[in-house]
Formats: sequence, structure tokens, C-alpha cells
Amino acid sequence: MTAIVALLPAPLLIAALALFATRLRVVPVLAAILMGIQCAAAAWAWFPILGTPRRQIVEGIGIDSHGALFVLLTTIVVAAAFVHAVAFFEREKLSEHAPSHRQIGQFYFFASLFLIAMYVVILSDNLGYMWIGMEATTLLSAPLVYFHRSSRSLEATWKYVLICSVGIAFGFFGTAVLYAASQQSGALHVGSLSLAALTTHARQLPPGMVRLGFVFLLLGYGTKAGLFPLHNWLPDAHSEAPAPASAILSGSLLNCALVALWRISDLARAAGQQQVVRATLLPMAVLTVITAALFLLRQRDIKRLLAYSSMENVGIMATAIGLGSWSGFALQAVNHSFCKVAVFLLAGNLLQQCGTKNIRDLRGLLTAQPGRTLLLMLGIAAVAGTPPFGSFLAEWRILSFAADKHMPWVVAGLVLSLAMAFIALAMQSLDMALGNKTIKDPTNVRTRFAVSLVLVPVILLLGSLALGVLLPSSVLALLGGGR
Amino acid sequence: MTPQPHLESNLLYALAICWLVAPGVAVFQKANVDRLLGVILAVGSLILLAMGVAAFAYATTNIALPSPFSFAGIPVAFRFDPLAGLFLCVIAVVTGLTVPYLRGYCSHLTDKADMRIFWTALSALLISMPLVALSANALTFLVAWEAMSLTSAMLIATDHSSHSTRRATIVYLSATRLATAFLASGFLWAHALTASWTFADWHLSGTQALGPGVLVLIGLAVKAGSWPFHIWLPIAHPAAPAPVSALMSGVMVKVAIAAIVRLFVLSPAFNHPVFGIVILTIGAISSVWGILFALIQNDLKRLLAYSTVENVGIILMGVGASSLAAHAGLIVAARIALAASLLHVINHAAFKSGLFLGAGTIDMGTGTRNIELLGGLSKRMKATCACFTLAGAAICGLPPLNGFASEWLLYQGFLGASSGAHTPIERFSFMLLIGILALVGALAMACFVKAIGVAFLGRPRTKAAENAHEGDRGMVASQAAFTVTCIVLGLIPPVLLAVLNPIARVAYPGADSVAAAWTLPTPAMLVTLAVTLLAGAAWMARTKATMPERRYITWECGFGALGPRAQVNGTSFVQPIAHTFSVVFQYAESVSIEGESRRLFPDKVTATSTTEPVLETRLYQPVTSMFGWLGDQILHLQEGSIHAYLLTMLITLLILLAIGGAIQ
Amino acid sequence: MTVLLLLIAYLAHIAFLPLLFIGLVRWVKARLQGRRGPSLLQPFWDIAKLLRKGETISETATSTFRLAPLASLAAILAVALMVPWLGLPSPIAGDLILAIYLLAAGKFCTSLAALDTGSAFGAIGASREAAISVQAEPALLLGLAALASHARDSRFSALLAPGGGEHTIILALLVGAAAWLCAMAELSRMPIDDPTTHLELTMVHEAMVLENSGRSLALIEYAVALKTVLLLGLVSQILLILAGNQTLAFHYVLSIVLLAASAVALAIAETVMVKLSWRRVPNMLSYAIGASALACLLVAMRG
Amino acid sequence: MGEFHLFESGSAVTVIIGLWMIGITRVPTSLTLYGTQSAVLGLMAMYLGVLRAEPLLVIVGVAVIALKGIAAPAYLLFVAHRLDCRRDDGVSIAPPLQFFGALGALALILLLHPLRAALPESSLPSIGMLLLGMIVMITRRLAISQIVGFLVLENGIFLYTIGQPHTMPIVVEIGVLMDVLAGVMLAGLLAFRISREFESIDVTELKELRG
Repeated sequence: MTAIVALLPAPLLIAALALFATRLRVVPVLAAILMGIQCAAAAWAWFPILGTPRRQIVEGIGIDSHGALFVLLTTIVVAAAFVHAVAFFEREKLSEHAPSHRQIGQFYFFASLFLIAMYVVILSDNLGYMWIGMEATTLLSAPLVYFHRSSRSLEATWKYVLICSVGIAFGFFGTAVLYAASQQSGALHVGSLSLAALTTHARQLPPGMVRLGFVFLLLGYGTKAGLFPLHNWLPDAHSEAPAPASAILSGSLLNCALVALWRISDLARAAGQQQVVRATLLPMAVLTVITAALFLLRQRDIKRLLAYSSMENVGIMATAIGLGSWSGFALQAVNHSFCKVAVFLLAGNLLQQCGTKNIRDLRGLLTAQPGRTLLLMLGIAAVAGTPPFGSFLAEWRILSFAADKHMPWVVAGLVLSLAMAFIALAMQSLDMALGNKTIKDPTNVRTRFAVSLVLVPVILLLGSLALGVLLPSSVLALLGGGR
Repeated sequence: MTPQPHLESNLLYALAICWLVAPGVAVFQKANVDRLLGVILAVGSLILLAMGVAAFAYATTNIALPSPFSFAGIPVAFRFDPLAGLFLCVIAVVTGLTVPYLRGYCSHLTDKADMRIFWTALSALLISMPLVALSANALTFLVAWEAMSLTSAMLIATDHSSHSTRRATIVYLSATRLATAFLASGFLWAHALTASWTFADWHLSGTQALGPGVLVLIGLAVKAGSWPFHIWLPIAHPAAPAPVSALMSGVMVKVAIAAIVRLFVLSPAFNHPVFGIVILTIGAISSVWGILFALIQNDLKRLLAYSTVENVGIILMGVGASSLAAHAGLIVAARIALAASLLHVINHAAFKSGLFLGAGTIDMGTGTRNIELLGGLSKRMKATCACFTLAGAAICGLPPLNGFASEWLLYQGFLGASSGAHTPIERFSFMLLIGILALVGALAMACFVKAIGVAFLGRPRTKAAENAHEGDRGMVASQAAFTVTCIVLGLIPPVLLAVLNPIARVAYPGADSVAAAWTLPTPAMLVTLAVTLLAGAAWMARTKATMPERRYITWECGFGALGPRAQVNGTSFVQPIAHTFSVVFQYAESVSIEGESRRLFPDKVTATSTTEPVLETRLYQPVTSMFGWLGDQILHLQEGSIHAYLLTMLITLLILLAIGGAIQ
Repeated sequence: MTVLLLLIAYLAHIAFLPLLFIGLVRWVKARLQGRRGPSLLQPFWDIAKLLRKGETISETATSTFRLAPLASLAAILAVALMVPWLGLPSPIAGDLILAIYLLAAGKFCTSLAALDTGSAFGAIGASREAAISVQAEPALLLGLAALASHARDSRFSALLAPGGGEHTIILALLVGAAAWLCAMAELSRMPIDDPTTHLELTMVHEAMVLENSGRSLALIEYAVALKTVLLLGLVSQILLILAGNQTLAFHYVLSIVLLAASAVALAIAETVMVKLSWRRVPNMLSYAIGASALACLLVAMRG
Repeated sequence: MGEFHLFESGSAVTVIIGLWMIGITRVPTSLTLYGTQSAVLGLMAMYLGVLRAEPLLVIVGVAVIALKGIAAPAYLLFVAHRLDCRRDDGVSIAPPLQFFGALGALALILLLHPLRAALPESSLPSIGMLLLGMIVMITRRLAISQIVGFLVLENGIFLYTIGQPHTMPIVVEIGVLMDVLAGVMLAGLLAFRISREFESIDVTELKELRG
């Protein structure tokens, strides 16, 4: 129980701080420090639980190794974003549409509540609480997307709120159907929303209701995760949000939706409905990777490019979920979060200097900013799954899992679209980096904490590199729990 | 000899440390450090040579890195066996001999590119290439392979101000990434069948080997640059700086061939007669196709890149013939063909690197690589001309040099296979291959006579060619070193064959050594050549004093002193051959005459010849534009109207419900 | 011991036979055209005259131009000692691939010399030489390979041995025809190129040696003569497979007679035939490739 | 009346109100209709609560009537009045046509075999409501009407939850209610910003983010 309580103080403090001390210029720095404390608290509370098989349920909140992994990952991602946000907002104040202190205060208020909502989704064992948490993440992250107050960010926010709410509403219908199914099964005559209870009595649930529930839940949480037919909000929301916000969205929100998807498909598998998972979630996941790769071919805005790359990685993780390989899913989630956050932060601070998002105008960055551009290129390579980085191993594990289960169309679809995605990303990023300088001399004015603009991405990329090379089976057991 | 795993692993660590230091020095050391980096690379190549020799000397040893280094449970394992040893030595020698060239060439590069990235990428490449040759399991192979591709792409993009270099980098990256995709799916399939990642445990044969084998073969063929997948090679190699293209053509292409030999011939992981036929056919086609396209190139480096495609074809012909002969039970012919292809790997690494360095010196000396703008360079660049001519003679396979040794052995392999084969079709096809090899040899001679003649001999065609300047001492030393290696390798084939014998014995166990197949009277021939040359030279020198020599203009049939434009240039030299083979590259000539009315004195006559790379325009371009079109079509899904998005959600709901309902 | 004896015999024949052969061809041609024509020994006087004359070398020529004649002569001499063109076993146990590639080395040097002088005609000659050898070389090599596959060994001694087998007559005729056509192409004799022509634009071999004069022209003339005798000797050896195994002396006499007959045949061809137009040459050479391919098919089908 | 009989008639009434809402174009009328629909649902929930002797369900019913029946429509009417949007004549198809379209879609659900097999008997009315909600959202231009569409959809789900023998724990019900209302408040705020940014709350204006 202490583990859950340990997570609450820091974000609530930041929210309170952001609400009342709006005039103080020191809110970002304090937020970063508090997030540091939050990381320490999460590590102290949750690290020992990692890798242990036991699962303890406390009024609808499950404490197990799966939840622990994603709590730690979300905390690290949000902490990285907050540390980078300090320097980011310093730079933002110098640009022409500088945000007011009130806006920055709002950003921190909503972001901290957003973090708590994400904890609720990851940790909840009760389907109802998970739904409420997920709906809360949508509503709380809407102001983050609307940070720039421009017409484009307004459009992105409107579409984000509307599509996600509709999707999640379908999700709730699925929850209701599962609840009804649990009432009709003999043992649970009263009916229960607890996943643990449902999984133990999975066999007695009426198969038709379970299938219907799974389909609606897949639609709900698939919209939040950004699977193929339901992905339309993802590129708009991620490209219009400020860099720290899109880093949090990409790095942790998608993971929460995917954890929910994992829990549902695990339940369906327990109820003997392996067939419906293979027929709905797996094709959707592989289609996501293929269409994301195709989308990447013609992108001309760097943040949309990264958004579609997130969509592609979501597809890979969803394939892992469809196949039932937790270690593949966990490894890919950790690597993708690290690399994608690093790349979004780097892209964000490059855009601040060059002032434009359009790839055609960004030319010759390698000559203008050799250090940062090389780091960005390495990050993009890491996200695209090139070997020295961890995402290659994760994709390899998922592919070998699919191959061993004799699913050639999954392997073929994935391998080809991963290659196409790599080529598309390489084309776009080389267009930006190579060639002689066309952009006016980027305003590399020195601001406070500028070192953190590069430090945070470097640490994250090193983390992913370590996972790529130093991954003995002991670390794998820690992350994965074998399967 | 007792296995010395710790020696080899220590050498492996030393190599890694040495070549990790180089980028460190490059990045932080501000002053001009090419000299220091050159020394580091030289030391690195020496260590690599020691590793290669150790791999030969001691029995085959497997080394896995200690526990923290592992790829998700799969160990990072390396295997030191004679085949890997051979390729390590080839990499070491080529790197070692290119090092002096680097210092001279880099002064030319510093204004155009960021040398820190160049040196880091170069040392990373020189670590990853041996690792690919050494890797023992699929995952280490893929990681090293992708690292090799990425670092070589960074090297190609060194001088990235020109558009063609950027296009070359992207084409190269896409080609290698698709190769990795094919390789990955092949390895996954093989793992599904054998439940192990190490190559040594894979012994698939019969129809089981077909699936994974074809995928792996396609992946390796793309990187080796053989026929249907070679289109990236003539785009990527010329764009790289000369020492890098020398390394890529001379060595990196061979690393893919090493993998083909390891997986399809030595204790074959994929054992099926059809692979021998497939490798033989793509080898034959790529040798003819490569040399025909090399013939019509006027950019020196593109010509050499196509000639690499041709030589890769010859090597693959040897590998294919040896695996086919082995399946037909002709062990002697199989062993000779395998030894021939491995010998050609060594020879090609020697003369191709020398030729590319020569092209680099010309590019630096005159500022252009188009031989139509050169001519008469031998007067100003004597050393480069001599080295280039001798290396050119070696690549055409002319006897006293090393090219002839491996081609002769290949002929012996084909002859042995054709006389021993059982069915008439096999006998006839092997004899046909002898014809193809002879045709390729004749075309190679025409191509390199054109390259050497038009570039070096005759009168300078432009100002740039007129005041060309020779490369500095280091560059000429490198080229001379490669040329000397060609000459020496030409003299000692029996020794080389004795060195290659352990590999042949691993592939086809048997008593007699491959060296016995070398029945050529090389010493007698050399004596006759030497005696005649020395006697003739002595006689001419003696009579030179008594006989005056007159220098006069070249014979111009009374038309008056013909300018340098009257000389035959590249296109017109190959016009007769191109006309005979016009169907291969859609060769079309057109002559336009202005002032036709005055029959005898037209104002202007322009003759143009056009060729079309058929493979690119008919096959690859439509496929790539189809993907582009797909990319455009899919954008319609994201047109921005929220109503469309909600409608898609509804349709998805209905489809999922239908699927859910259908599953009873 | 016999090798030394053979070496002396071969060197003796190499000294006088080539130029005598050329003299014979010119003499027979003159007779056919109703002229008395120069004496048989005229080529010897021509070479002697040339050796004494001074050389005119173009300004653009470099050392390649000077070394080339000597290098090509060395190559052809090495082949002459390797191929048993005299009927006697050759002093060096030569191999068919080595011989053909050595001839190619000779062509390589002469082509480079032609390009070195920067003259348009020399370069056109080199380009045509390369075009012809692209078809002639594979034909010759394929034909001899058919024999080698028949005899299971690529050395000339085994290749030309009159082995058993019922198809040897047709085989020898096919390979002989292919070898004769390739010889005509290599030596740029009548059907492909008229050696006595003066119009530079039509020349092939003569154009390449246009710039040579004095001593280097003498070397080249001699080398061409030796190459003629060598190739036609090889053709006669192939035809002699039909004669079956004879004693050494009779075999030697037969090959000398065949050499003279081929000289006469050459002269007749040059008086009767008209030079092929340059665009037709590839079609003519494809007959040679066809003949060798048929020979290979024959060997493959022997069952 | 028996519990089942009550649920049957109640859901019939809500579906009819939903269908009715599709046909009209005036915004205030559709808001009031939504209010009545929520009120009917609230009453049904209270009555069922009394029948099943579950006090919590009664409280939920009261909350639904108060919040969704009265508060939400009032807030949306205030927003509609401030932005003076009266008519919403739909994207391309005229509302009467949309009405028949909706009927066709409902028939589709009932007749198409794979869909019919997937849906159990009790969920048909709520699936119908879901479909109506989606159709309202897909065919309407104004932001307010889209919010109404979402609320109708949400009512359909609430209808299904109260149709079960045991209702969900009160915390989940109230949580869902709070989330939906927070969503409506947020959408209202966004509607104000859209009208300020684009001079009209016509959602088809939002077309800038493409590709």
C-alpha cells in the first residue's frame, strides 16, 4: 500500500504550486526538482517489486512487476520532459509568441494531474477505474496540446478530445458488457470488474459476451493507443503540442493504452478466446505498422514524422501484445519511450532555433549544428530500430516469437514495413542534415540551463544503447518475466 | 596445434581498443591529426593481420563475449576458422596499404567535409567488417552487418554538398536495409526450423532449406552487388571518397561473399543443389552484365564500380560451380573451383583497390573523373599511370600478373567439372561457362584498354588534363604497394593455394591438396619473357647511340595538324562492341547533319549515342514510384475532416463486430 | 636432354620459318596475279633494311610506345615455345588458356601503343582489334576447350594427341574451321582486313602499327610473321589429329607440308576474296563461335 | 410493472427520442430533447433501484436527472445562446434523409447475420443508441451538435449498464458521470475558443492539419 502512497505527494505538490504560485518564475525549476524526488520515490518503492511474480490487489489497484515496470518508465519519461522543459520554456520566452507565466503554470498543473491519471490507468486492476483514468488522461492532456493557443493547436485539441472521448465511450460499453458477462458466469453471481477475479473464472464467462466485450474494449483502448483505422488524432496532437508535452504523450500515454490492451487481451486469452485476439488485434497491429511506414514516405513536417514513427512503434508493440509476448512488448516500450522522448526533445530544441517545422526549409543542419544534428540522427536511427540500440533487439524478439509460432504473414508484413519505415526516416532526416546551409544562422543564444537541452537526450539514448548491447537474460527476466 | 582461444580474444579486444581510440583522438584533437590517426589505423590493421593468421594457424575456436555483453539472452559469439582468417587478412592488408594514401587524400577533403565524422566512421567501419566475417550466430552477424552499412553510408556522405552524393547515400542505405530485411526473415525462418541461432548448428537440406536459403541468398546477393541487385553499387561507390570506395569495392563486397561461402558451401547451412545453379547463373549474368555496362561508362569510378560487379560475378561463378560439382560428386573439380573463387577474392581486393586509389589521384590531380575530359596524363602523372596500367593489365587477367592465376584455376575447375559431369546438359553448360568466362575476359581487356588509353595516353583534351599534378608521396606509395602485391601474387599461386587448402578441406574433406592442380609452367614462361625483354632492351639501348631518333607530329593523312579533339574518345572506342551488344543497354546512335543541302560541306555534324540502364528503368523505377504513389494515396486517409475520422471509426467498429460474430 | 634439343629445333625454325612463310605467301599471290613478284627471301631483306634505319617517333608518344613492340614480341615468342605448332612436342609444356591469354597480352601492348600516339587512325585500329578479339578469342578458347574436355586435360600435348573416340574426325574439322576463322581474325587477314590496303580508315592491324618505323617496325613485322606461322601451325596440328598417331619425323614433315599448303591457301584467299565490310565482320565471326559451340555440344553428347 | 417490462418500454422511449433528435435541425430543441431523454433514463434508473432494493441505483438516477437532465443541457443552451447558433443543417445530406439513413443502419444491425450473431438480445437498444449518437456526430456541422451526439452515445451506454441485473459499483458510475461532464465542460470551452478563432463554430472549418 505504501508503494501507491509514495507516488502521490510530488505530483500533487507540483499541481498545488502551479495553481497558486503562478507569478513565481521559479515554478519550472521546482517542478523539475520535485519530479526528481518523484523518480527517487518511485524507484525506492517500485524497483524491488520488479521481476517478482506475486500480485497484490488493494481496493482495485494491482501491485505487480508489470505495473512496476511501467510506473518507473512513466516517471522517468515525465521527469526527463520536466527537466528539459525548464530550458525549453526559457528559450520559448524569447520567441515571438512567448507564453505567459499563467500558461506555463497551467502546463505544469495539468501535466502533474496527467501523471497521476496515468498511474491510475497502469496500476488499476478494476476495469472501471482503468476507464476513468484513461478518460481523465484525455481531458487532462487536452490543455497540454492546446499550449500554443494557435488555430492549429486548437484544431488538434478539438479532434483529440472528440475522437478519444468517442473511442473511450465505446471502451466503457465493452467494460459494461464484460461486467454483464461476469454476472452470468456461475461463480461470480454478483459480477465483478476486477481483472484478477475475471481471469480466475475466465472459463465460465459466456464466450459470445467476452468476444463482444473484447471487440469494444479493443476499439476503445485502440483509439487511445493509435492503432491503424483509429489513429487520425495522433499525428495532429503530437505535432501541435510543445516538445515536452509531445514527449510525454508519445513516451508514456501510448504505453498506458497499450498496457490496458495487454490486460484485455490477456483476459481474452484466459477465457479461451485466443482466436478473436489473433483475428482482430494482430491484423490491426500489422496494418498499423504498414500504414505508418507508408505515411512516413511523404511527410514534410518533422514532428508529424516523429508522430508517425510513434504510430509505427505502437503497431509493433500491439503485435507483441497480439502474440502474447510480454518481454517483447516491455523491451520495445522501454526502448521506444527512451529514444522517442530523446528525439522529440532534440527536435523541439532544433525547431526553436531554426523556427520552422517544414523539412524542405531545414537544410544543411549538419554543417550548422554538427553536435545536435548527429545526436538527432542517432536518435532517429534508434527509433527506426537499427542494431546498436535496444529497439532492434525488441523487434527481433517479437519477430522471432512470431516466426516460432509459424505466422509468416506477420513476419513478412513487419520486416518489410520496418525496412520501408527505416528508408523513409533515413530519406527525410538525411534531407534535413546533409547539403549546404540554407537556413539563416540559427539563433543559438545562450540561455540558463542550456546544457540540459542536450544532457537529457544523451542520457536517454545511452540508456537505450545499453539495453541494445548489455542485455543478458538476467536483465531480461527483470523486465519481462520470461514470456 | 593447441587451440589458443585467449590469444585470439586478446587480439579481438586489442583491435577494439585500438580502433575505438582513433575516433576519440579525431573528435577531441583539434590540430591536424591525420598522421597520428594513420598510425593508429596501421597498428589496427597489423593486429587484424595477426588475428587472421592466428585464425589460420590454430584450430577453429568459438569465442563468446562475457555475460553483460549479450543480445537479449543470445551470446555475442565469434568463430575463428580458416575462412574468417582469410578475409581478416584481406581486410588487414587492404587497410594497411591504404593508410599512407589517406593522409594525402584527406588534405584534399578537409575543406569540403567534417573530418571528425570521416575518421570516426572509418574506424567504426574497420571494426565492423571483421566482426561480420567472424560472427558465429545470426544476431551478431546482423548487428555487425547493419553497423557496417551505417558507417559506410556515413563515409559515402562525407562530401555531402553535392546532390548526387546525397542521392547515393540514400540509395545505398535503402539497398542495404532491404538486404538486412531479407537476411532477417531468412534467419528467422531458419531459427523456426532449427531452434538455434548459431550458423554451425544449421544443417537444413532438401525442401526445408529452400525457404530460408533463398531469402538469405537474396540478402547476401544484394550486398555482394551481384546481377539483379547491383544497381546501388555504381551509384554508391563512385560517390564515396577514393580510399573509402577502395575499401568498399575491395573488401566490403567480399564480406558478403564470405557469408555466402560459409552458409552455402562450407558445412552448408542451406544444402540444396538448386542453390548451386542459382549462384552460378546470377554469377555468370552479373559478370557479363557488369563488364558490358563498365564498357560504356565514361566516369572512371563508375567504370570501376561496374567492373566490381563483373568480378563479383566471376567469384560467384566459382562458388556456384563448386557447390554444383560437389552435389554431382566431382570433389576434385569442386575443390579447385572453390580455391579459384577464394584466390580471385584476394586478387580482386589487390588490383581493384589499386585502381580506385589511382582514380582518386586522377580526381584530385585534375578535378574530374570523366575520361572524355582527360587524356595525356601519363606525361604529368608517370607513377600513377604506371601503377594504373599494371593494375589494369592484372584485372584483365593477363598472364604474368595475379588476375590470370585465379581465372586459369577457374577454367580448370570448369574443365574438370565439364569432363567429369554425368549428364550431357551439365557437361555442355560447364563448357558454355568457359565460353562466357573467355567473353568476359576479352570484354574486360577492351574496357581497360579504353580506360587506360583514353585517360592516360594520347594528347590532353582539356586544360585540366594538361596541367594535372601527381598525388603526393604517400598516395603514390599506396598505389605502388598495391601494384607490387599484384605482381608478387602473380608469381606465387602455388603458395597461395597451399594456404587456401585448409578451407577447401573444410568444405570437401579429402587427402590431396589443391596446390596439386597448379600445372602451369610459370617459371619457364617467365624466363622466356625476361630473356627476350632484357635482350631486346639491351640491344635497343646499344643501337640507340648509333641511330638518331627524329621527333615529328603524329601521322594525320595530310589533313593538317589534327587537334586533340581528333583523338578517339571513350564512347567512340567502344562503339563497335556496344553496337554488337546493343540489345543489353538499348544502345542507339543518331547522327544529325546541318546544312544537308550542301552535300560535301555541311555546317555542323553531331553524332550522339544513347544508352539506357534497362534494369533500373524497366524494373526498379516502376517499383519505387509505385511505393511513392501508395504513400500519396494513403495521405487521403488524413484529409483533416473530423467527420471522415468518425466515419472510419464507425466502419472499423462494424468490421470488428462482423469478425467477432463470425468466429463461432 | 630432349627438352634442350627441342628448344634448339624450335628456336632454329622460329629464326627462319616465319619470314619464309610470308615470302611464300607474297610469291604465290604474285604468281596468281600473273607477276613474277619478289623472291621468297624478300622479307629477310626488308627486316634487315628496317633494322638499320632510324626511327621517327611522334611527339605525343611516351615510353609505352617504345616498349610495346618488344613486349608483344616477347609474349608471342613465349607462346611459340609453348604451342607444338611444328608437330614436335613443344619445349615448354604449354596450356591452351595460358597461350590464348599471352596472345591477348600481346594485343594489350600493341593497342596501348596505338592509343599512345594520339592519332585517330591508331585508336580506331585498336578499337576494331578489341571488337574482333571480343568474338575471336572466346571462339578459339571454346574450340580448344572442347578438345581439352574430350582429352580431359588442358595441356596441348594431351589436347592434340590423336585419341580414339568415334567423333574425332568431325570434332577436329569443326575446331579446325573455328581455329582458321579465328586465325584470320587475329592476324587480320583477308576476309576481315586486307593486309596490303593503304586506306587507313579500313585498316585494323595495319592502323595500329601506322606510327612505327625503323627498328620497332622490324620487330612488329617479325612478331606478326611469327604469330601467323604459330596460329596456322596450330590449325594444321588440329587437322593432323585426323591422321592418327604417326612417327615423330613423319608427323613433322606432314605439319611442314600443311604449313606450306596453308600459305598457298592464304594467297589464294587474298587474290580471290573481297574484304568484308566492317559491319559484317561480327556476323562472319559468329560462324567461328557457332563451330566451337557445336564442337562442345558434340563432346558433351558423347554419352 | 415487471422489471423487464419497465426496462423494455423505457429503452423504447429513449431510442424514439434519439431518432426524433436526428430529424430536427434547430439546436435548442435538440438540447431540450437530450435533457428529456436523460431525465427518462434517470427516472428509469430510480424506479429500477427501488424494484431491486438497491439504494445506490436510486442515488445514481437522481444524479443523472440533476446533472445530465438539467445541468448539461442548460450549460449547452447558454453556450449556444452566447454563440447565437440556431440552425444546424448538417454536412451534406438533409436531416430528413439522415433520419431514414439512421433507420436503415438500425435495420442493418438487426438483419446482417454476423453482426446479429455477435450482439446479445439485451444490448440491442443500447447499440442502436450508440449508432444514433455516431450518426449525429458524423452528419452535424456545429461543435455543439457534435457534443450532443457524444452525449446521446453516452446515454446509450448508460442505458445498457442499468439494464443488467446488478448495477456497477457506485464509485465507477459516479466517476463515469464526472468524466462525461468534465468532457462536456471542456468541449464547451473549446467551442468558445473555436468561435473566437474561426468566427463560427462550424467544425468543417477545421481543415488545416492534413497529411
